[in-house]
Amino acid sequence: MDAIILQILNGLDKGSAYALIALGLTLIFGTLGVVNFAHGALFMLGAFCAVTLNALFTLSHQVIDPSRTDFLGNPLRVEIPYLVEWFGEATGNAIIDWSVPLSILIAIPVMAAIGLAMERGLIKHFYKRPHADQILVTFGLAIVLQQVVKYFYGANPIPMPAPDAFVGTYDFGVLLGFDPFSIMYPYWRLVYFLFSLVIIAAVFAFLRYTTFGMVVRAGMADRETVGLLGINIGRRFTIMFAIAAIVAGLAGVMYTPIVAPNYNMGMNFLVLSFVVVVVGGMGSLPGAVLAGFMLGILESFASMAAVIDIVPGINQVIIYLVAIVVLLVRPRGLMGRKGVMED
Amino acid sequence: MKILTVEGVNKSFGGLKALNNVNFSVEQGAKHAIIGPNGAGKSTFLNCMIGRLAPDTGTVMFGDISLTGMKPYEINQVGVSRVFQTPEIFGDLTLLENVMIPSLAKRDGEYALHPFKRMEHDAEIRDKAMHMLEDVNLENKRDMTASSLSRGDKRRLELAMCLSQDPKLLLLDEPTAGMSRADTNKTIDLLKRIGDRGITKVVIEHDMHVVFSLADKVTVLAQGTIIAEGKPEDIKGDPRVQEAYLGGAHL
Amino acid sequence: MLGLNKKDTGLFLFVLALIVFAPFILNPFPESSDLARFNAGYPDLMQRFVIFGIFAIGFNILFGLTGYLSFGHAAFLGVGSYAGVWMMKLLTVNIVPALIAAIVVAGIFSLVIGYICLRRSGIYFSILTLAFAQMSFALAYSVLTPITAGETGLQLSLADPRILEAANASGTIPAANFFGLEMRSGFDWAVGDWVFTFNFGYYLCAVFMLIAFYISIRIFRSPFGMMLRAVKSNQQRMGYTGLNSKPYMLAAFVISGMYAGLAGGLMVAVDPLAGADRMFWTASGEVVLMTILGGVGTLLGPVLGAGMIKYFENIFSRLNESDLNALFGFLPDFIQAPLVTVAQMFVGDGWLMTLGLMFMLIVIFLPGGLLEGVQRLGALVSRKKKTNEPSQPAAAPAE
Amino acid sequence: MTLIRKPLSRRSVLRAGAAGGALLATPTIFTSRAWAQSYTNEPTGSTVTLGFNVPQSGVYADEGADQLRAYELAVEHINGEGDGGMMNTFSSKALKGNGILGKKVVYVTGDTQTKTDAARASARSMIEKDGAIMITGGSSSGPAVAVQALCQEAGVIFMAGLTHANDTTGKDRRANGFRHFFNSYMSGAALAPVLKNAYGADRNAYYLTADYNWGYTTEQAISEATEAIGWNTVNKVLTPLGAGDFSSYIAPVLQSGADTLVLVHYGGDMVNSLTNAVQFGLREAQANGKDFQIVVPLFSRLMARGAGENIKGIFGSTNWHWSLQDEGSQAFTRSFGQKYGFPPSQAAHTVYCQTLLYADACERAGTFNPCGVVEALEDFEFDGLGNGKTLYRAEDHQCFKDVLVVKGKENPTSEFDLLEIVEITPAEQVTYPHDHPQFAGGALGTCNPGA
Repeated sequence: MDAIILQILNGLDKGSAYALIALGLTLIFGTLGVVNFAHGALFMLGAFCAVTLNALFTLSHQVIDPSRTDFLGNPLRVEIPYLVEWFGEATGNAIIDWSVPLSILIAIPVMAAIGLAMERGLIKHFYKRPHADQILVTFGLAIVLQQVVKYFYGANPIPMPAPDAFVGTYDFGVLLGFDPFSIMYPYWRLVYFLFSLVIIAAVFAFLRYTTFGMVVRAGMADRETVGLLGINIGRRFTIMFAIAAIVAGLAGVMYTPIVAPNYNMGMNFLVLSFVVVVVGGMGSLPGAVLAGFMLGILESFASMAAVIDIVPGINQVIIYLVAIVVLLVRPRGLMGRKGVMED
Repeated sequence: MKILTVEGVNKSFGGLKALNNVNFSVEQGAKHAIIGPNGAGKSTFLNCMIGRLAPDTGTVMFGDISLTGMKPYEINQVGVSRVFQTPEIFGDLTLLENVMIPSLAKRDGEYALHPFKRMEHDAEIRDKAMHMLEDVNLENKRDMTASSLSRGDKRRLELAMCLSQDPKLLLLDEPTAGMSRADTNKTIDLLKRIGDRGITKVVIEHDMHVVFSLADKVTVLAQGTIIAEGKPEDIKGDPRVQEAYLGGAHL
Repeated sequence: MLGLNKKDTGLFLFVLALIVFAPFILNPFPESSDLARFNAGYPDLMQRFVIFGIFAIGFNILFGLTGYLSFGHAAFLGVGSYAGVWMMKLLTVNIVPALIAAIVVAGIFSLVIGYICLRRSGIYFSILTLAFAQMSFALAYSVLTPITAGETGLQLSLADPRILEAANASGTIPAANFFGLEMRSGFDWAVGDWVFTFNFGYYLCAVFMLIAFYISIRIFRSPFGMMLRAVKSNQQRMGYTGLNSKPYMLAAFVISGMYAGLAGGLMVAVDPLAGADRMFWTASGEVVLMTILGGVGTLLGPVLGAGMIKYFENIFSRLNESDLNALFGFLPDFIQAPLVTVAQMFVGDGWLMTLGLMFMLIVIFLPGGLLEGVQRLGALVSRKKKTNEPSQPAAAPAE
Repeated sequence: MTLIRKPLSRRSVLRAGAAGGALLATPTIFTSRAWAQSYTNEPTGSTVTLGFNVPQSGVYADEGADQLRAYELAVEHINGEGDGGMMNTFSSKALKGNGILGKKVVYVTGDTQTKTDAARASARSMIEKDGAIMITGGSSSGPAVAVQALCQEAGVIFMAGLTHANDTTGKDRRANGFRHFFNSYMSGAALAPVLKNAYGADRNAYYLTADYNWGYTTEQAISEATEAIGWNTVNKVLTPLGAGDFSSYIAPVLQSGADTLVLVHYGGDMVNSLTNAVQFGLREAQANGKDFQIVVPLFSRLMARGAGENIKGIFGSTNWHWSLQDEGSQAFTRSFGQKYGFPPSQAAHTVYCQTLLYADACERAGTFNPCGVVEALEDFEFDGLGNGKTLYRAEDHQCFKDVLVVKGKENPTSEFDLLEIVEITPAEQVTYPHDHPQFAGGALGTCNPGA
């Protein structure tokens, strides 16, 4: 029982990331009709917003410490961050410590700008082109973005610790009446889960309760009709693209303490999140979220030792297996509409 | 002899009853029109006949074959062809190819996998296709891609595609919708000409001019129910029809 | 000729000439010049050109004609490779059984997967094929290690039974051959400062590519090919025309799967190792890119696309800083240094950047792929020649 | 025209022709084996070409980059430039600083992408196009085994880079291939006694193993070694490569009754699984009345950097570390550090050694002929390359040398100073018979000079 609760927790967490990425993908697909293979790259760029801010915070100048030596036997140069120098040890280190959450503040404008630039500069010209062309051009863009990041940050994962306040684990086992240490769950992962719920809720509320959202939803249902009403749907769609970029970026920022970011992290998520979107049903936002969490939890269950013992390799293929079964049983995914992307 | 018999067909979408216990039959060789106001269920009715939609209840018999539950290609193979409201053609293919495909389907059945057969050697199909294009006056455009045609030409092409199969029953869904008067008249002439080949036709139409030029029998559908049936002249005068649909204005 | 019309015969002869003279065409630069590093006329890369040409031609029969975008075609190539290596391990290093097994096994595999995936269309079909391929990859990499040798790749070893061969007492694994002719045999021909390599493995693969290309022309021109194009154009209409598109689709899927299997078999024939990596989704993506890059639905396009991607992958990725310095050596230092720094982003480990940019540029400016570029150039030239001829939008026949 | 069997080569042929002036005399010449070469890519000009085949893209790109740095350094030293590095401390003095056998060393590079196919393609093009006489490098066992087999077929020498799986010199060993790096068995043999000292003989170990060849052999090696000192294996779970988030594998560990977690992961997976393990509080947890412990069999400093704080206090093994105090290591670290500004990694060290060893073997053999080189390297004993007295064993072409057991440093002085050496396990302790079950099923075959 405790093992199952634990894997549900794990699945919710994994599902959060899937859901956030799939949500953005679906927004872009639903509003713009564009298959965006660069969406994983947006997730990765978000993560590197955090890396960059952390690097800025830890900009240092070198002080020579004659009492110690470096690997060549020269006096050791010690790096002192400017922040520490300016604000004192305590405040300076606290700012550095909180660099991941603080990155949200810069990630929003940066990702919005990237999203706008992408849509206006590139995607806009591909609305009427075949999906294959969209896939190719965004895939090309994803590669380029990756390579640029790799050029500046290298290929190795870069550790991004969570703020000290969130380091450590919460013992659900005790809370639920199991043995101590049976259901340990890291605080930051709980934060990530809650954070993703907030973002998902915000996106839905935005679409539901604002005029803007209503027009966009109408546009998702039938783009031409709304265009006939004389509403400048194109500009609203541009903004939607930026919002999708922000959602992906924030998902990336907050993910950094969970898995150290590297330039390739977007590609790893890309294929999976497409599977998520399709399983949820192309163009269905609730479908994307539902499928994200569902696949996350199933993936977690499939990685339990007891399950692997019964079906070896199931942990490697579970997502694809589920995708196949869902698509064969429900032709348009869990909540897909008819006629979307079928030709 | 009845070529098409529809009995007790019902079809609902969600709560909306689109067809309500429709009974309907077409005589061999007849030119039968179905008319009705917008939303009367005409297209739904047609779709139920050709397997695009499955009726909730009821049967559709073609001769003594039940069409219910058959796949569209099976229905076509027994001899039912259809012209759509918006022309359904192979836009990327040439006109000649557009007409050859139905001929091949007629001759070789629902599929024939001959990866190495050479098309230009199939004189029979080719000649027939050319002939059909001539019939609809499109022979000069045979090497153009179909999507580049005007709407009227597309419709004629589609007609040629259907005719090349020598169907026993031809269903036409508003064959002149959106056409200019001149084009409409040309199409009427064309359709009259096929009438001479003994093909049974069912036409769904909006334009009374077309209906009265083409049909020898008219069925009126309103709100999913048949409200009148008879010769065109009788229908013209039927008050129920006038009330439900015509409102006297068009006549 | 061979049942092709005049235009197709011309195309076929053009490809034949390309293949026969590839050793010259690919080695345009003298050996001692700095540009020699852009020469591509060595056996490995020449073999890759034609093998991936076969793969792309086959993929194009499915994607180009029917518009069904399979995102898992690399699985068939991988399965073909495994089948090929197993034949070489169990029977003989003569490549004939290996190739037959590769084609047959890939055919069966694609029949099963195609039967399931073709129940859906559009992106749902793509995701289904992707899912199957990724499952194949993941399992081949891990759980199926006893059959596939997993990460290392399946290769020949001294202890293999090779039951059709005489016992091998020497300490060397026999080389893959075609009735005694070793795949790696060949000769060099030096002309002045040029060296041209003629390799048996390459020419054998090239013969297969010619056959594959010929079959593809015949398919394109057959009623079967027309039906496949009809599927792409309007699948609904097909149904109402009395045609069952499923057998056509499945046949196209299996044919292209067999092409992939042949490519996989040839890969192990010239280099007897089958790695799971060649089934990874990026490998499937690669053949999609090759086809689109060259020109979807055209006969020649996929071959060009395959050549271009393989060229970049193999030549650009191997340029390093010292190569760049040598290339730009004629420039003054103050230009050379920054130029080398910038160029480094695009070569060596940055070759992916070049590839990514190239995709974007071609998709943006040449939606019909490289072949459209060639045609536009051709049109430009001919327009200059006869300016009085009225220009009209040409109906795009499948080339 | 008759086809003449000729293996893969060209440039060297041309150089030979040019040297003889024959090419200029007649317009066309068919070259053949009889005329040109007695072995693949025999260098006939004034230079000899080596092929450095390292991952430049993908997750091991940074290790590949570090290897390339070391190669450049080695080439410099062999050609007599720079400070000579470990050439000065190397016990064999055959190298004279004038290249190899008087020929200047030049090199070509390629990208393995850490994929077997790409690695082989890259190696083939180096051999066929560039006339490389030796291929070296790599940061993963799959490509290493694949390229080793290729070199065997083509008739050139393969000096493996970073490859740790037993198979490279076990079931997939080849006569033309040599490995300086240590292997899974050695990790187990070196780690077990240290673990026993630190954590006691009564431990229940839980294995998370990368689901591919290296993972299997390493898991087997470690579990056999630890079971021999009395540990109990609770469970072994295979994890997919590149899983990213390992939480669903890590989380159940505490419920399993295990008190020690062995992470048989390398590279990015190691960073992620270790980070996850620390996040899930395994370091602070108690199990079976003991402090929970984590072990990482194969450490790499470059990877340790990715894991950051999480690596502190964790045991693992490594082939070499720059903080070693012997003359060779210090000379290498100095020479590398002065050139690049940071200390070398173990990947850099092993490929530097391999290059020197190859060059030295050619000098001693007096030829580049692979069979001569093989003979010179087999049962070659040397010292001064940072791992103490070392033997290149003839039976499997594996180096036997000291293995380092290291621990994540508690108070690092710099971003490079992440590991501290706990013990230098002497070579004898990690030596095994060449037909040890973990290495069974392979045969070297005979050396292949190609041509």
